[in-house]
Formats: sequence, structure tokens, C-alpha cells
Amino acid sequence: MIKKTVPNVEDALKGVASGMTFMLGGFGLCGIPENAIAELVKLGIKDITCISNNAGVDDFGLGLLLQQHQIKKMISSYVGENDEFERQMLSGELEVELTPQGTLAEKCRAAQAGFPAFYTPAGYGTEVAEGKETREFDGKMYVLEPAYKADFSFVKAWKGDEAGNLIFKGTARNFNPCMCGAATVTVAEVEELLPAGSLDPNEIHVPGIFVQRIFQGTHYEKRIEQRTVRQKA
Amino acid sequence: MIKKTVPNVEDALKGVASGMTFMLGGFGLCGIPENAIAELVKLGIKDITCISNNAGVDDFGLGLLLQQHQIKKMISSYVGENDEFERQMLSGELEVELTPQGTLAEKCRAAQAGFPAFYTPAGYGTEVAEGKETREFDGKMYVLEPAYKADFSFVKAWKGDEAGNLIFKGTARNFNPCMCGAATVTVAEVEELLPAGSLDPNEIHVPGIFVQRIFQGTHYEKRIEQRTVRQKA
Amino acid sequence: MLDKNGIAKRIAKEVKDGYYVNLGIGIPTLVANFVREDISVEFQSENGVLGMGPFPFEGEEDADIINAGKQTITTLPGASFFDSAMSFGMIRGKHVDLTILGAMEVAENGDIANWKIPGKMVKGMGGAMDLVASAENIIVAMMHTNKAGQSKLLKKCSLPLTGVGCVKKIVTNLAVMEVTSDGFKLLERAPGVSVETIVAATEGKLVVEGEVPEMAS
Amino acid sequence: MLDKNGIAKRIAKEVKDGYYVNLGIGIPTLVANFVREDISVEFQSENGVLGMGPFPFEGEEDADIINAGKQTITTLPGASFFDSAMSFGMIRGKHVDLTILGAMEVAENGDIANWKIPGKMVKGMGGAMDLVASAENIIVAMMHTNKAGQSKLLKKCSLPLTGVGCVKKIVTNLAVMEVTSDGFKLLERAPGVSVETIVAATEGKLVVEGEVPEMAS
Repeated sequence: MIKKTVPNVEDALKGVASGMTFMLGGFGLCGIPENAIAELVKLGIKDITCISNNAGVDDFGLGLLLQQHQIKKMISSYVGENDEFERQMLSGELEVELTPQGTLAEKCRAAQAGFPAFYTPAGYGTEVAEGKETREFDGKMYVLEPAYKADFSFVKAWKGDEAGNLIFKGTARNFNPCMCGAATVTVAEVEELLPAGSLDPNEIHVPGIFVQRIFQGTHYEKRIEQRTVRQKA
Repeated sequence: MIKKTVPNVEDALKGVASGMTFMLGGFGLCGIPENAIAELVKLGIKDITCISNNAGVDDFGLGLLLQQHQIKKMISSYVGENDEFERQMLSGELEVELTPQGTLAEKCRAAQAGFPAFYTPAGYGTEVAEGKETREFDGKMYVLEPAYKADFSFVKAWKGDEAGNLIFKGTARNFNPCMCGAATVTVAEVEELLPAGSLDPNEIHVPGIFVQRIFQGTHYEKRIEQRTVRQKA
Repeated sequence: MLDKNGIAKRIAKEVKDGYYVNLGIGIPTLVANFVREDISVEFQSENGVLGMGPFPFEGEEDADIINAGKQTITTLPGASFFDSAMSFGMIRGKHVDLTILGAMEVAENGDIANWKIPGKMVKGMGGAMDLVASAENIIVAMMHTNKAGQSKLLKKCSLPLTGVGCVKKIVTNLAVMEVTSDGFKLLERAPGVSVETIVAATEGKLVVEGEVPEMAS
Repeated sequence: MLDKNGIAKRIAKEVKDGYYVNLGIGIPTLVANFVREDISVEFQSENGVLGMGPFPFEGEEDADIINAGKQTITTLPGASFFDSAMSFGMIRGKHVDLTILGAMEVAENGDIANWKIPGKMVKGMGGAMDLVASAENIIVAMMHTNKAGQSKLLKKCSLPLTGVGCVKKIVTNLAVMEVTSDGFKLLERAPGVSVETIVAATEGKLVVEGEVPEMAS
């Protein structure tokens, strides 16, 4: 068994530097790598490019990095929950590349699985396809989208083991599996870090081969963006 | 919940006909849809095209369909365990399309996920790439491979529920998940068919949306091709 | 004239037994409340869940179980969770039978715009571009006119597109329309709404053939 | 001269701490027996398992747990199972550090042929074409000559190729060679084998520089 555990978030993020490109898992605030983001804020590195479906909210998630003006460019599908984001974007401080959500997921998966590019129908005929190669297959038009290239992937799982194997909970899975192994270094933080052999090999969502470093996360806030309930009848 | 259960293999295979293209899960004899294959033999349909990583052995798996001369064409990556297969191929009775194993898996996944084609490095510079479009990305050469088109997918899982959700065991998973939803109709046979709600939604390998019909399989032989053991020390 | 619930209720009639349905944010989300109880339907949310149930009871919310609108949800028996790549595999691979979403503008050829107002608002397309580029069956739920009273059913969209020629049906507060090669074909009038009112509120070509029935309630 | 186990033992020295390794059928399978016990290595099998262990004890075989050679296997703590698409994602995505496989022919430019003898034998390429097209580090384990005594290290492969310019190193019963832009570079002689014997058994260009050491045992 190849051991991937590191003692803490500081060791897990060794090597991150200004100007790098990061992938960050999560959908909204669900399943985001809270510990890695907090450490990136602490490290104060600048000019980061972030590939993340969303940009957090003003005071949590990637919003924390936006507040500190650490992000140069965001690559996302939806950024509608963040006033500071909107301000920086409209003022031109922040570069933004909006990408269809399925395309974003697949550009990560392509990087993970060694595909240089893929054809998707999403965005054909829209400004998303401007300047991109398009092509017809069986009478339908597709856009050629290249795989992402990133320096680090930061993902968050529910359970993990020393071998780097990961299991996610509910919809906190989202982009996290697609981003594992899609960057030069994949750093996984988990709610529960277990010895090798604790997880059923049948139930593993991401095999450890896609993960370079894994650590036990702490102080998960797991904030809910839209608490929605129904009344008891 | 949308119910996918059918009472038996006869109902599960309604609509199969001579001349159709089928995908069949399994690697060697591991994880093959034994019940569906037996029923295809019984139905006696002819001129089938089979997409399956292997072609079974002389007297089991797809070998049973070969014996009856029901197969017109095999699309596989490895066919080296079957004398009758070799005889039919060399005599020209059987058409054979050999495809790299990873390409075969991805051609199924592409059909499942709505990708018309993809670029893979496998087979570049070999006869597998003859007549196919090739292309350079970042200094490396790739071959364009189209998604498969099939009428039925026959897969075999360990556990399944009424909603068509599937869980596989060990390496019997192999091509089965990639083939679900990759044909017009996906038929899953399972060792254990359970009521909806019996499976943990986190542990499902194939969501029921990719499966049209599911049934409780019977009499699994699960033959071992290469029984290999070590001696107790 | 219909309110938002009325629009959702009318669209719910388009949901058939055995359908997997993806509901967008806003009016589409309300559709789930009106689907007939004697048919089997499963709701997919592109953030990675199939078999969504109602919102949780107070105190039972789970931060790890949300829908694409970031709302806390529950799951029903037979539900499953999966990653974003597989989720969009379901969508792109046409396994989802019906997509219901909102729009800022729809053109008479089926073009849709719903993600960007240049210089004013850029929230992003989320999963909408994948959904409209893939689904065979796309219904738009929206008000017939915008807040300034201008028609949202146009000859040609003025805003950046989300998808081209993809919308099949539109249900607004005033009418039910089908997108045909001749333009918007008026199928039903909302209760108490005249054909003239609908014609006046529609900038794009509206095809009115014979007697247009009032929507059944 | 080395026997099959000797070849496997020599190749095992190429396996470094932290490597994920894919072993082909035949001699490569034997490599697992000789890997140093003080390093951490995981074996991947392309049919969908990472963390393979030894063969099971008699009576403990499980038909659902096999390797790519269809042999019954066991798994070690930290193992995982996955589908074929993900398995080849590991391979194509260069997550597997070392691939060891057999060959019928290797050319001096690194071409390899190992899946077909036209008109005689067509077993198929299995996962070999994916492996050789993707891996950065490919070692071939084979006999230096075929049963007819002809060299398997050629100027140019005569059989249909499995991959082009991909082999990095070759370990045979006679020698260890590296593929360079100048041809096969002789690195080590098998015990008791002279440079002359290796030269005579090699049809392709063999680069011999200075004193070629005998393999350390």
C-alpha cells in the first residue's frame, strides 16, 4: 500500500505558489475543501486561477480568497451568489471564464483520464463556442473543448484511508471525483481518515492512485446556502 | 420511483431480433450476463453483432452463441480462449473487429454519456488506426474513435433494486457499468433483486436511469477460467 | 391569467408516467408540487442526485444533500448520488426525458436566452447550456412579458443565447405555445385571456389556427 | 543466462518506492514475487483492481475477483475495484508509473509487436495498445530470440505493431538494454553471457560502449 497521508493542511499544501492554477471541488458551498481554502488565505499567495463550479459566497468558500484579492481568474459555470465577485468582475479586477457546467466537469475528467479534448453539444451557437472548433456528427453540431491543465486539485471527501481512497456523502460528491488526478498534485481533505483496509474496496468512489496527499480535515462548518424546509402536516 | 423490474429473462429480452447489435458485460467469464446469453441461445436469433471484451470459452459465455452460429460479428479486445472462435474466424464465417480494451470501454461510455466520438492515443501507428482520422494535441498523436451504437446492452450486477440501481462485486464490475445506458435498451440481471430503498444511495454504481429492465437472475455458474492458488506456508 | 403556481400546474400535465425530469430554478421547481400522484416520475438534479423528494422537515436538513438551487432536499427510496461528470452524462446522453427551465427570452425558432445581460448581470449558465443542447423535450416556464411590459417571445433573441433552436413548448401566464417551423403556435389560452391579448404580448410570429381553447383547469 | 524468474527478478529492481505498476501476462506476472519488501508498490490490473495481493489459498478463490490474466487473486488493505473506463483512465492519464509486458518483437526505435501473427494467431491486443500508447515507462520482458532462434530485437518489426516508439527498456535472458535514439544500448550482460553472444543474437542496432558490466545478482 502506498501511503498518502500527511499530518496537516500545511504539509498538504506544500508547493503551492502565486500564479498557479487550482481545481477546487464543491457545488455552491456543498463539498468544498474548507481547510485548503483557509490555508490558501493564510498563505496569501496571489494571481491564482481557480477552476471551480461556483465562487463561494461573500464571506465563505472561494469568497474568502476573493476578499483578499488573491484570485486573478475564475473558471466557473455559475457565480450568482457573491456581491464582491460581481464587483471585481464588473470593475475588471477579476478575469472570468464562464463554462457550461457539464463541460466543466468533463474538462476535469478528460484531464484525469488522459483525453486531450472532447466534443460536446453544450454551448454550440452561443458565445461560449466563439473561436472554438465546431463539428457535425450525425447531423448534430458539437464544440471541441480541451482538457484543463492545473497545478493542484483540492477536494473534500467524507471518508478516506491512508492509501488515498475516497468516499463522498450525498451531493457533496459533485465535482470532487472528476478533479482527482486531474492536476499535477491532488490534495484530499476528509472528515474521517481511516487506516488502509477500513473501506470496502467495492464502495470506493475514487481510488487512491488519483490522490497524492490526504489529511484529516478539521472544524468543518458545512454552511447551508438555501436552508429550505417544509412544515410538518 | 420508476419501476424497472420484469418477472423473468423472457420478458427482459422482449424485442431482441436477428441482425441486432448487442453489448455484453464481463471480462473473460467474470461478470457476464449468464441468463441473457442462455436466453439468446434459446431464442435462436441469428446474425448478431456482439460488443464484448472477450468471446467466452468453447462451452460457456459467448462461446454458446458461437457454437450455434448465431454471431455474425464480434467486436472485442481479446479472443484468445476459444478454439471454435478461432476456427470460425480463420474460415471467414465470423467477422472480427479487434479494438484496444480501453478504447472499447470508452466507446461504450461515450454512447452512454452522449459523446459522438473521442480522441485516444491507443492504436496510433498500428493497423487499428488505419482509415481513421488522427490528430496531434500537445505533440502527441491521437486516433478519433466513434461511440458505439447498439440495440441492447446485457449486463450483470451483484445487487439491484426495483428502480434499476446496480451494485457490482469485485472485478465482476469491469465493462458492465460502461455499457449501461449505452444501447437503446439496457437489460440488467442481478444475483439479488431488492425493493427500492434497500440500497444506500451513496453506494450505487449505476443509477437506474441507465437501466430499462431488471430481473432476478438464476442458476449462476460463475465459472473460473484460471483457478490459481498458492500453498499454505 | 395564471400566477407562477398556475404555470407550474399546467406544465405538470406535460410530465408523463416513467419520465426522468430535470427542473430548473424558479417556477420549474414548483412543478414537482403538481405532478399527478398516480404516475411514476423521478426528479434529477444536475449537482448529482436522482430521486429527489420534498424539502426536509425543520431540523432534518443535511448540508450534504442539496439540489442545484442549493436548497436542502430529501431523497426518496430508489434514489442515487453520483458525480458531476456522470450527471451530465445522463443529460447529454438523453436519459433525462424532460427539461423544464426559465428564460429571459425565447425566439420563434426555439432559441433561448437565460444566462447573461451584457454589462448588467452575469450569473453564468450553470447547467442550462448542457441541458438545452441535449434534451429532446424542453419546456420553458416564464412570464409572457418582462417587468417593463415587453414581450419575452421574440422574432430573435436580443440577449446572448443559451441554446439554438431547442425550445419545444412554452407555458406563460397568458398561454401555452408550441415552437413550430412557422413560429409560436398558440395551443391554449390561460383562463380569461383573449387571443388578442396574447397576440399583443407576443413580438415573435404567433400562429393562431381556428378556435383556441381555454386551458382546462 | 537468465531463466524466466531471473528476468522477472532483474526487472523487479526497476520497481521503485511509490510506484503503481501494471504487469502483463507471462514473465511480467512473476515480477511481483521479487519486489523488495521494504518499498511500497501497488499493482493495478486493467480489468478493474488496484492493490492486488497474492493468489488465494486453495478454497478461498472468488470467481468475482480475478486479474487481467483471468487468474483468481486476492486484494491487500487499501485495494479498490472500479470499472473498465476508469481503469483505462488511470492508464491513459499516466497515473500508472510502470508497465511491464511481453513482446514478440521490439524494434531499435522502440516499436513493439505483441498481438498478432497474420494468418496464424490473432488473440487480440487486450489492453496492451492502451498501455503502450500511454505509459511513460515501459519495460519489455522477453526471451532474446524466438523458438526458431531468430532475434526478437530487430531493426524494424515484421509483425503488426502494438505501439510506436514506446519501449524504454528491455530485459531478456541475455541482457538489459535501453532504447535510445541510436538503437538498443547494452546496459548489462546476464551472468555468464558475453557481449559477443548478445551482439550475435541482436538483429537491430546494438550500441556497446566501454566495459559492459555483468548483472549484479
